[in-house]
Amino acid sequence: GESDRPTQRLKITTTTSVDNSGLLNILLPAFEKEVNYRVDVIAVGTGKALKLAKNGDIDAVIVHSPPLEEKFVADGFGINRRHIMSNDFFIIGPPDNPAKIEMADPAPDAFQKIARTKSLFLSRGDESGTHQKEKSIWLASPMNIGGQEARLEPKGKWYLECGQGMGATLIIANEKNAYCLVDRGTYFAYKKKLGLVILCRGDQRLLNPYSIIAVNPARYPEIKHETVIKLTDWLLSPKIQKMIGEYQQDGETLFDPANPERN
Amino acid sequence: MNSEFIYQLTDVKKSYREKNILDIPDLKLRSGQIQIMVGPNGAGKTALLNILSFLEPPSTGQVQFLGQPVTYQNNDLADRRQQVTLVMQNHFLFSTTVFNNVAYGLRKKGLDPTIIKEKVMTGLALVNLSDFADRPAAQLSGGESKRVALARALVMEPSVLCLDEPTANIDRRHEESIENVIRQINQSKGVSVIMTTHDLNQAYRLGHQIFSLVNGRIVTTSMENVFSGELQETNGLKYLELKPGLKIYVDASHPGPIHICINPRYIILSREKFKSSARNVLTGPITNLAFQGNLVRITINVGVELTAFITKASLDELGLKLGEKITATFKTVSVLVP
Amino acid sequence: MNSEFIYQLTDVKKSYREKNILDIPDLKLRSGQIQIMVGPNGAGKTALLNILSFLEPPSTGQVQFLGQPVTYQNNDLADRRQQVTLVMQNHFLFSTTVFNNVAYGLRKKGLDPTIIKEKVMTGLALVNLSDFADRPAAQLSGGESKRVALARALVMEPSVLCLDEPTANIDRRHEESIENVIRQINQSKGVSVIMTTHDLNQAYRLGHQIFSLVNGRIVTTSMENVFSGELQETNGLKYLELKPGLKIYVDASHPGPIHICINPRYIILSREKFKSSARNVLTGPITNLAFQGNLVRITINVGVELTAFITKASLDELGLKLGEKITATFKTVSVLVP
Amino acid sequence: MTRPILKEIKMDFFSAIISALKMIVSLDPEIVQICFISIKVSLISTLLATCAGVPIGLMVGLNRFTGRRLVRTILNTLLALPTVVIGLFVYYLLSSQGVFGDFDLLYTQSAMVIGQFVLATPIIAALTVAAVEGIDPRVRLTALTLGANSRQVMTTIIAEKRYAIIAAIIAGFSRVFAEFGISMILGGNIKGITRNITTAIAFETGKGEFELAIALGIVLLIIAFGVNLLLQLIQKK
Amino acid sequence: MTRPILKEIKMDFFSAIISALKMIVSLDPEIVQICFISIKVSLISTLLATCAGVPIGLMVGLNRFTGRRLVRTILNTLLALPTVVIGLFVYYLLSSQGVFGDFDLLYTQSAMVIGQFVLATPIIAALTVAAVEGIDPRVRLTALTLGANSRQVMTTIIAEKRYAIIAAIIAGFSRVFAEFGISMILGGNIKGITRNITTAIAFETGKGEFELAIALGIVLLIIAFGVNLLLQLIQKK
Ligand SMILES: Nc1ncnc2c1ncn2[C@@H]1O[C@H](COP(=O)(O)OP(=O)(O)OP(=O)(O)O)[C@@H](O)[C@H]1O
Ligand SMILES: Nc1ncnc2c1ncn2[C@@H]1O[C@H](COP(=O)(O)OP(=O)(O)OP(=O)(O)O)[C@@H](O)[C@H]1O
Ligand SMILES: [Mg+2]
Ligand SMILES: [Mg+2]
Repeated sequence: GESDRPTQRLKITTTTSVDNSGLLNILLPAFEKEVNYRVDVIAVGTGKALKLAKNGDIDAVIVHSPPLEEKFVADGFGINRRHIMSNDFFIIGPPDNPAKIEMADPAPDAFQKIARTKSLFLSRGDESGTHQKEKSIWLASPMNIGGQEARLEPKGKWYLECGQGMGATLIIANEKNAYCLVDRGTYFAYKKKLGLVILCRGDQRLLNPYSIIAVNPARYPEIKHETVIKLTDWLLSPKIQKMIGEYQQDGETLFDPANPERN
Repeated sequence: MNSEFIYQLTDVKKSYREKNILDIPDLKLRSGQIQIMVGPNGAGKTALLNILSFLEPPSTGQVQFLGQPVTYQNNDLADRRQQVTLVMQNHFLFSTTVFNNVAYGLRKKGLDPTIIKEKVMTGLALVNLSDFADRPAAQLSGGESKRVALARALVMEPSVLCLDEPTANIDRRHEESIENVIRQINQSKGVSVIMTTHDLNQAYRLGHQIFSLVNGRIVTTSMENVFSGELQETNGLKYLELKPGLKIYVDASHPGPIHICINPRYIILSREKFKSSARNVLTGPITNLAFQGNLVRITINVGVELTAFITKASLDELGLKLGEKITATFKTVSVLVP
Repeated sequence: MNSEFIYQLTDVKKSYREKNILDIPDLKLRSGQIQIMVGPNGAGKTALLNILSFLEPPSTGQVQFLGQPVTYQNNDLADRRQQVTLVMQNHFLFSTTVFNNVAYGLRKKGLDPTIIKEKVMTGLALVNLSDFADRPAAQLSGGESKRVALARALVMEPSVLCLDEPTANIDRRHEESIENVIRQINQSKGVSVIMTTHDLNQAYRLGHQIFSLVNGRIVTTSMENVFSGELQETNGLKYLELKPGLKIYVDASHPGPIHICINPRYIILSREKFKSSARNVLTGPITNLAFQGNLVRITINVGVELTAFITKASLDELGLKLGEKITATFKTVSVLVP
Repeated sequence: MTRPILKEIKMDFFSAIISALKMIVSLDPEIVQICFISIKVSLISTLLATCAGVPIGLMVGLNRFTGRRLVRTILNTLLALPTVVIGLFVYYLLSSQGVFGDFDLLYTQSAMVIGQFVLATPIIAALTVAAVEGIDPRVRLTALTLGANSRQVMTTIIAEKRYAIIAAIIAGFSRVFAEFGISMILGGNIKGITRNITTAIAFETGKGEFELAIALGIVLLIIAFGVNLLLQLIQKK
Repeated sequence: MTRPILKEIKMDFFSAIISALKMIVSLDPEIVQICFISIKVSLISTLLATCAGVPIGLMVGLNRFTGRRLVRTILNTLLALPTVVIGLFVYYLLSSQGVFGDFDLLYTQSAMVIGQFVLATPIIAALTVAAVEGIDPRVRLTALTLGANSRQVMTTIIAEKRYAIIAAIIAGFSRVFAEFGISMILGGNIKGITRNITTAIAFETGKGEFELAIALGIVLLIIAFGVNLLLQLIQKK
């Protein structure tokens, strides 16, 4: 119960995809013992996570939305942003693939094919990391099908926004036989339930980097900054990085260790 | 179809839990009459009226209504209830206006609004509450409220009207006018009326027939002279001691607390005591003299008030006066123990 | 402190919306007596009892209780309510057992459970319901329920007991025993009793003082001979026509529907008609003769029933008998128009 | 793709009320649509739930049958049905593999109505039971003796207990109007089609737009207040 | 740290009930803890809300004061408070910048209790109003004339209307027991500390473990049933 655990607590938020993977449940107990701290993990979307951090209600965030992260740090809310791991996104869709996208297509090209054929596409539309990534792909120029001019906007009856988490989005896409962008972890978690298949993967633009950011102790002195630094260092230690790389669920690797160059 | 009788009850019993509160081997009620039921509190009068108005089934036994056995199936009851209306002892007015209360049953019949309005106003006039139509029912005095309940039943023009103490809480003037209304609907429209009352004078004034209920049983005597007490026995003689020294000898087998009734017609009045087989001989002054239909009702204070009926001829013969001492004589076997 | 009077009401009025239902310029009620209030339905009896038992404030005017003005502030009322208990006309039993109902007020006083038990059982015995302690209150007959409400008030041993038609729905035996209980607590414990009834005989049997309420006003006459009708006028003479040919001349100014009361003490009885200034002269047979305290009450059927009081001496003098024709004479000004 | 209000309002907590009023006054078409969807779906589901719940409540509350106490306890228990569970349950019925998959109802307002109906019915039923259980037995007897048939007895009982039964319906409406799980799972929060106030609130909350979410919550309360006022007017007639 | 049950049970829809029973029988410590947290938090918040809501309901339901109708409408409106909005509102109070920031209550069971209290109080109050509003005026008068003081009059009224008031409390309990938004925002669904049944259901749903979510929903209903039975026993005494 509550009583036999340390009363000092560190509050971090993480995205639902990380929480659902169960990775932190495997990693954190060792850290908790080491520093005699209880780590409370609160799973929320990237937007909400950053908001809670801005209000000083948590000590650190683990998120995956580089543009928002940069802004968060630039605005002085966070410090010590470190890349800890990554996975990647897939474009999935109905097996009959009406847009005829190919596995090796660059992501922007695949999206444009969907737009052109007005095939149903389901967006999370929730300003989450995944949604940020999707928007950046819509904005990028396709390489093989015309240039900037030919780029179509995601607008119209074929483009639906559901404003929900990844799992719910997958379920809706599946029911509607729509294309959508999905992260590796969630896709494998739902794979058994889905009729949708991976149609495009591997593009550099589909990479999904996760970072940890400490809340700026200059703003909120009550923040347990030292422990956050300890946690960050601990996560980046070779032993833990190795564990991250080896963590599997249902026979699938979910995360790649951090790219040291990014840090 | 034999419709001389509206109701024929055979072996009807009603019990709550183990307690038997009604036990009526045989009861026939004539149609077109005013029948009055009297009896002490808890005798089962309300319970019987609930059965007669088909609000509750008997626990066992058969009820025939207008010669037809009542099956206590839903449709059957709905039809019969259309013909019988009950004004409950502890009546209930719906939380709306007086008008809507009186109109209630007429509306359920689906009558035309103008006809309803007419009937309601006639009904309210009968109970002298014409000005009260728009008043919320919750704002009436006790007697006014009771009269609204009566009007509500009267406008239904049922074949049988059951009234449970219809004039309790009602003032003397209106009591009289309600009695007149009851008489009138009975005579002009042939409505059979079955009602209860604790006012014996009212019972005699109104009733074509009076019957008494004591401990759930019908007794044929009137309800004058009902006494209760512990049955005692001395020298093989059984008696009730109503007051110290005032004994009434009875012919009862089961000991314990009992009710007794003395039929006022079986009491013999005389100026002198006379020798006879009758064991009960009581003397006292006359406290009340009144006409009761063709008879004269005389109340004598023998320690308790004892009522006797005599004919007008006997009254003249005996020349009885208020305050005079007189002797009442009656036999043990004429004391009824229900 | 002047506690000769329990209540002194000055200029007390009560109105609902615009309607004035009570208008009492001055009323003093003596302590230690049984005071009986009579009057037609809607006269305001219940409204007055509600004021006397501090359940409702008057709309205007002052109430003094035991010589102290009542301020109608919360604390003040709580104290006074401890001393006055009311049994409502349309009483309410809490949905629990009979015992718990009777124990209710005692428990609120914080008495010891064994004392409560004792008092409750004594109270139930008073109304003859000792066996009913464990019955759910919802399962009582009308009269039983009323008697429980009475017992519940009696056990409170208040200084003032207000009873609103305490014996309506109650059978004759128990009516008598309840009257005895009322007399007894009044005599032995000095409880002041204020009660209403529609039974004038009961009022005469029980009351030290009787007062009448008609249209919200206190009238000093008794409630015998209350008639109502439309005031008419012919040749400057104002009268009420109770039946075709049966006129009662009155001295009233305002036309329209009115109530009138004729004080039975002001009615002169004679074998022959005699010439006098009295305008009302009515003849009919005697239908009832009874003792009423020290007086004799005589009812004459003159088309309606008219009641007169005479002394025993006059009775003997006139030698009146049941059925005899007799003449009633009374003056216009002795007809009260409240 | 403009969402002028939803995007631009950034405010501090205490100005949330003002922005809520602004939203209503401004009649921003997106907000209007969101509110309209909420009101429409909730009213329809409450209406249906009333038609089912009140009769059930009357039946259970007024009749004495064996197992009645059990039925009452079950009704009370169903009050605790989490919306997510109802959502999932109905989802299984409506999904393309489900029994009613052929109707293609998932992610439509009809699906939301079905789910909310399941939510509101036990509430209305259980509170109707509470309303009529302690009813004066004389109401029924009086109606019967004045010739009312079973249906008429029921309407009389409803009329006598109208305040408490309307309170039951209000509680049902409020519950579905404020619920979120069913709308999310069965409606899918699809913009312009099934996005209602509560899913919009959750959506804004997820984005970290707490103040906007609270402002939307206030809009919801203002609408609920309006509906309540309306019900009260009906009730008084 | 294994979650044998949460992870391993994979079932089809119709076996959800069986797994729910299995969960209960197996007494898996994690499930037990989740249920315990749900019960504890909900009972405490319902208790507090009863202490506040019943008196408020009695006050509004029994007294005639100006503005009473408005207060009643507001109470009814508050029934439609979405849990997310309550969650956010209380979040602002408890957040480190908030008025009560110093107590560090965010993401604790106390925070959940506070939020659920706000949710349940208007429910209990509004239904208490409905329960006592139509009460026979003779109850009050009889109590007064038998010497009861104001407080005793209230307890008498509660005793007379006990069924309807207990129904109000049950409705309040059911609402908080099944609610999710407050627990999520204020509790944070922290495993072992603030993860209760509904946030666990949402968590499993998010992972796509629908059957497990439904099974947890059934567990929730079974517990609610038990609590209801218990209340019924108390009520009968
Ligand atoms: N629901 C019930 N359960 C158990 N006993 C009951 C129930 N209703 C009535 N009784 C009992 O049945 C008996 C007969 O009751 P009933 O109401 O018929 O009497 P009554 O003759 O109408 O008396 P009253 O003159 O007081 O109205 C009473 O002793 C009463 O206590
Ligand atoms: N709440 C109310 N609003 C308006 N009028 C009322 C209200 N209560 C009573 N009345 C009216 O006040 C008058 C007096 O009522 P009250 O109950 O005092 O009469 P009462 O003398 O007790 O009559 P009864 O013999 O019928 O019991 C009646 O005409 C009644 O209609
Ligand atoms: Mg009776
Ligand atoms: Mg009265």
